[in-house]
Amino acid sequence: MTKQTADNPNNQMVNSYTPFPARIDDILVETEDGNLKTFRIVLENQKDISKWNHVPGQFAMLSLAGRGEIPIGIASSPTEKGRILFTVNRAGVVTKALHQMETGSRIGVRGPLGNGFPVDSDLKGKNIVIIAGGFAFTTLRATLVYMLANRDNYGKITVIYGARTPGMLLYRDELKEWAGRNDLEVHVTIDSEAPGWDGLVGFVPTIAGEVAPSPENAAALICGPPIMIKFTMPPLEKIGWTDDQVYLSLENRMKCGLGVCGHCNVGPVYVCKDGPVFTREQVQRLPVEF
Amino acid sequence: MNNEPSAMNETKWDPKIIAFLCTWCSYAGADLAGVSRFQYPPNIRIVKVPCSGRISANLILDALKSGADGVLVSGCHPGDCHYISGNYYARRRFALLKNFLEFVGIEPGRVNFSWVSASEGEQFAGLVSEVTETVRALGPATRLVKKID
Amino acid sequence: MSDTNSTITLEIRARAGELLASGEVKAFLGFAEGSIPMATRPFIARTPEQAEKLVWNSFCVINPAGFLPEVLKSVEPSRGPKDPPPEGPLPRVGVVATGCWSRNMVVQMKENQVSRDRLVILGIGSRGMVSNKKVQAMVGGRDITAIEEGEHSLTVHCDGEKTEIHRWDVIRDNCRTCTHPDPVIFDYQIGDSAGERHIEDRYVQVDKIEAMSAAQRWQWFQNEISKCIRCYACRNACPLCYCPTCFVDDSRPQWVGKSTDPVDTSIFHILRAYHCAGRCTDCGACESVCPMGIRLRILTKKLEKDVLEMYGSEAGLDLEAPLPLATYTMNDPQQFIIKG
Amino acid sequence: MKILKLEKSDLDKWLAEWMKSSPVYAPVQSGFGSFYDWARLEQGRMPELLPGVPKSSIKTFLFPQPETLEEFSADPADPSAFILKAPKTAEQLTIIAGVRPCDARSVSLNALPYAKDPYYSNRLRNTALVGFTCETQCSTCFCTRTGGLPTGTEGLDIAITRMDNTFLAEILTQKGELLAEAGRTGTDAGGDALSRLEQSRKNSGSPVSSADDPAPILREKDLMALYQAPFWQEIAEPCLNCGACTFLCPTCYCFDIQDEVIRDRGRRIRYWDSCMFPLFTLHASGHNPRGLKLQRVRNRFMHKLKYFPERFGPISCVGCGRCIRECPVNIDIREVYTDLLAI
Repeated sequence: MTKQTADNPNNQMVNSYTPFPARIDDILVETEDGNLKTFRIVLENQKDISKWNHVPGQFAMLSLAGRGEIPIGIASSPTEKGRILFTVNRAGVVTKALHQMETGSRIGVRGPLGNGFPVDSDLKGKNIVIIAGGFAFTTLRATLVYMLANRDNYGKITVIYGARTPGMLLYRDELKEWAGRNDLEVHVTIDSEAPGWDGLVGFVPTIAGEVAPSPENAAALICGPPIMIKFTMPPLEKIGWTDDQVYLSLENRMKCGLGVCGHCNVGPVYVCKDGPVFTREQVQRLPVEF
Repeated sequence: MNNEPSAMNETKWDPKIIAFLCTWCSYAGADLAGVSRFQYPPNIRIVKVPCSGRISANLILDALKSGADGVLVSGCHPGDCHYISGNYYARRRFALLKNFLEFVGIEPGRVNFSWVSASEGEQFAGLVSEVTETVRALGPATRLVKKID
Repeated sequence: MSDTNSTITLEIRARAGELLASGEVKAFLGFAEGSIPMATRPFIARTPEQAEKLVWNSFCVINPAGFLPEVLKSVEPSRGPKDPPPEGPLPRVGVVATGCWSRNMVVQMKENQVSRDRLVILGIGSRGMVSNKKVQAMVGGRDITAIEEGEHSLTVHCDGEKTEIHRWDVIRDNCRTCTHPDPVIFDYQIGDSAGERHIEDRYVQVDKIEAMSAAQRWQWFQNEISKCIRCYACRNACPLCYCPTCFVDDSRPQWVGKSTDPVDTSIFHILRAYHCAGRCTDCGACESVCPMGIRLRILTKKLEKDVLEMYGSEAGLDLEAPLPLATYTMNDPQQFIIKG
Repeated sequence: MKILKLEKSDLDKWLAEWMKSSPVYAPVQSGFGSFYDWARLEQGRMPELLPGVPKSSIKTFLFPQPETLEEFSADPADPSAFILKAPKTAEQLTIIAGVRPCDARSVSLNALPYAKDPYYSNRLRNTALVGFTCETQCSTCFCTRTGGLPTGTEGLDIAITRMDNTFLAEILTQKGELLAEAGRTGTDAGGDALSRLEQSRKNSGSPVSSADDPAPILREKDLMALYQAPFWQEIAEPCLNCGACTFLCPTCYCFDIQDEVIRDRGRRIRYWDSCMFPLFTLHASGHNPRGLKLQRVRNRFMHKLKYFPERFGPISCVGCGRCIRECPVNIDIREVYTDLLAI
């Protein structure tokens, strides 16, 4: 009874658990504490490269054979061909090992996974407000780069980004470049006065209140620590923003990234499969388990 | 298959023994053995630790799990501990552990304990010879050795 | 329910009710009736009315000591992580305790997990608890629909038939060989003292294994743990296991793989038992809760035997004496030491 | 559908014939407490079928632990070092005999979340389930309250029912036909066999409908009303946070993934994980969204009884009663049903 009983389409089932082999092409230390590095990844196989297609806001599993996998938001825009960027905070077993790796090392990438920001549907034609705190700027960088590459599809774009200190800001070179553009409004802030800093000072919620972006035909994409999101909402609500206009990206412990293993559920939804991007309206209807 | 000489059998197996030595006495003893040119078998891999009291069951089992054929733990003689009493506490733990490992079927002789002082270079060489021979007689470790197939 | 057990049940209810009514305790930890035969449920009464749900029978196999740190915390006034502790004494908790459970509480006190002055202990001389696995075996693994407890017998209802079995024949192994059925510390005595017992064959299960060859012992150990599904019921039911991060959950370094690989499972069981050395009171909770019927107690019993033989110490009998592995003497036995 | 009539000796012959070419597993008595559990049959070792379910569920076969997801070389000199590759899977049929309808149903329920899982699909394809319908219900059985039936055949390839002193085998799938053929015995039970089978079931007093299926009712209930219900504290209070319920449950399918390396070889495995463990949801930052026992206990039941039906339709419970039987502190899912339905 070892023969096949029937011809099986299952044999051809795509194995979404197996990562694509990839190489670290470049490593950039982002922050002064050295805990955040951006890894530029190049897939090794041409067929994987041609298949790869992601939406800003999606994530991928970075796979270090022998250590494990971690879900990391994709920091590059699909318009940046030939490279995939991941900005990784050193926190656990895998990220620590990744931080010790060198250019040219082999890793694995599994993805893209989850749902990104609806850049080509709901967000099209809207005024966009991007609000980010700390190292949660990564997938919003992807989104911003994508929107700038398709600038005509969006109305006014406002970026509010804050970090603890100037040295903790991500993508500093690009921030300077964006600040110089006239089709973009950029507000970069740090938590408290620092020598050599002549920009904004204050927490992200405060700055958001001061900038007071109009909710008229607009959407806000907010990523940051939960406390920042919590305090950013009241000033926005005061000027008329509603929950369905606000997009958030949730985080939870993940293992499979495919909505199967059960780790990342928030009530009935899986952050990995149904998210990580949700509207605030959706999140408000869920248990607070993230 | 049976007629072919297996590669495994051809390569002569030589025991690998992990030795956890306290830095103050036993490691110094090992050092002295080297300096004094006392010959002993090259089968041990030394892990230097601050005190025999530092050696937990976790470390010993981890050595076995990772494929060590034998483990040797050595510290200062009772009364000589650099930290006054580390080896006294360790002695109780080791006594229980050794009995317990043998209770679940680990061969006597796989996990060994000794006291060697900084001046006992010759004794250290003798100890290593003895432990190596014991482990050699037992053959390659199989129990508690993790394999993936 | 047997007369002894119904008397004890009524006494527990009355005493717990009083303690709760007077405010002497804020919660009372005991057992409630389970939903199926041979099951009880650890139960926390917070009002005198709830105390009426408390029961005592031969199936109270969970060690309530394990719940104490959590219950004690639950009755404390809530406060933030940086708030200072409240002034005055913290609320107390009542708990039932047999010999082994009270000894576990002593161990917890020595290890600063609970404090004596926050407990009101209702001491019960134990007649031994019944092993549901032994009862199950008596009826060939068939479904038991009801069970009635007599003073010295159990009537098991199975397939519409009744089977009468002697209580002592199905008592848990740890209770059979128990030498201290009476609680060592208590505030109120419930029921009669069970008295000290002298047991000839206290270590009979251990002796049997010790008599085997190393290869046979390994075989026995592997056979036992091959059933393990790594559910950690043994660990979680144990009042000694309170580490915030258990060694099996450590990831840096990872001591044990998490699947049912025989080596990983072996190491888990060796280390779990070994961590209980000198602290285990043989309450039998680990073995009772094991869904796969692993004879876990034999491991801890071996350690108990060695600690008693080598250091003359039995866990939890003495509030003052240090734990055997937290002390030493100059001339502890060291025959196992190889002389270089 | 074909129905075959079998004597006891025919059944033994079937098993004996199957064993010649395939591994056959069935419940046999074993262990402390005389429980019975799955074991591989050998000639001379025949199954014993007591009422009720074996100790372990059949997810042991379809969702085994550990399951190797990928293998890799960890030898840096190897040009393909650290490239993960799924192991080659053998197309070998495994036969599980003596499967109860509840366990069989769990296979179809788990296939919902595992719809795109190549490992589960592969095992499903290579496993044949030969079931025995239940004549009696144990004190912990409650399949009729989950949408199942003691005589249900969902998920089975062959369903065998005892009728008086003979057995009727319903051949339900193509795989089942192959097995019946390979068994090389049994006679056609005749055209009226099905109606006789149904009549006999009716006469035995066995439930014939799962009218108590709570799925439609629970799907309609307000999620947050159930989530915030006052009874969770009381249900969770005695919980030890062990994984006995989840690991014995046929429909608990959560897993963890880990890498293992021994010298120059490595593998990525998956193995059972339990939402009862605090580690299940612990972030690397130290934050734990379900850090409290109450949250974890609630998640398990909510997943089975609300989240799963919202996503897939049926509840993720087949009423086998294993969790009730084995929970060290007697948390009884039937009480949770009652509580939830009362909201």
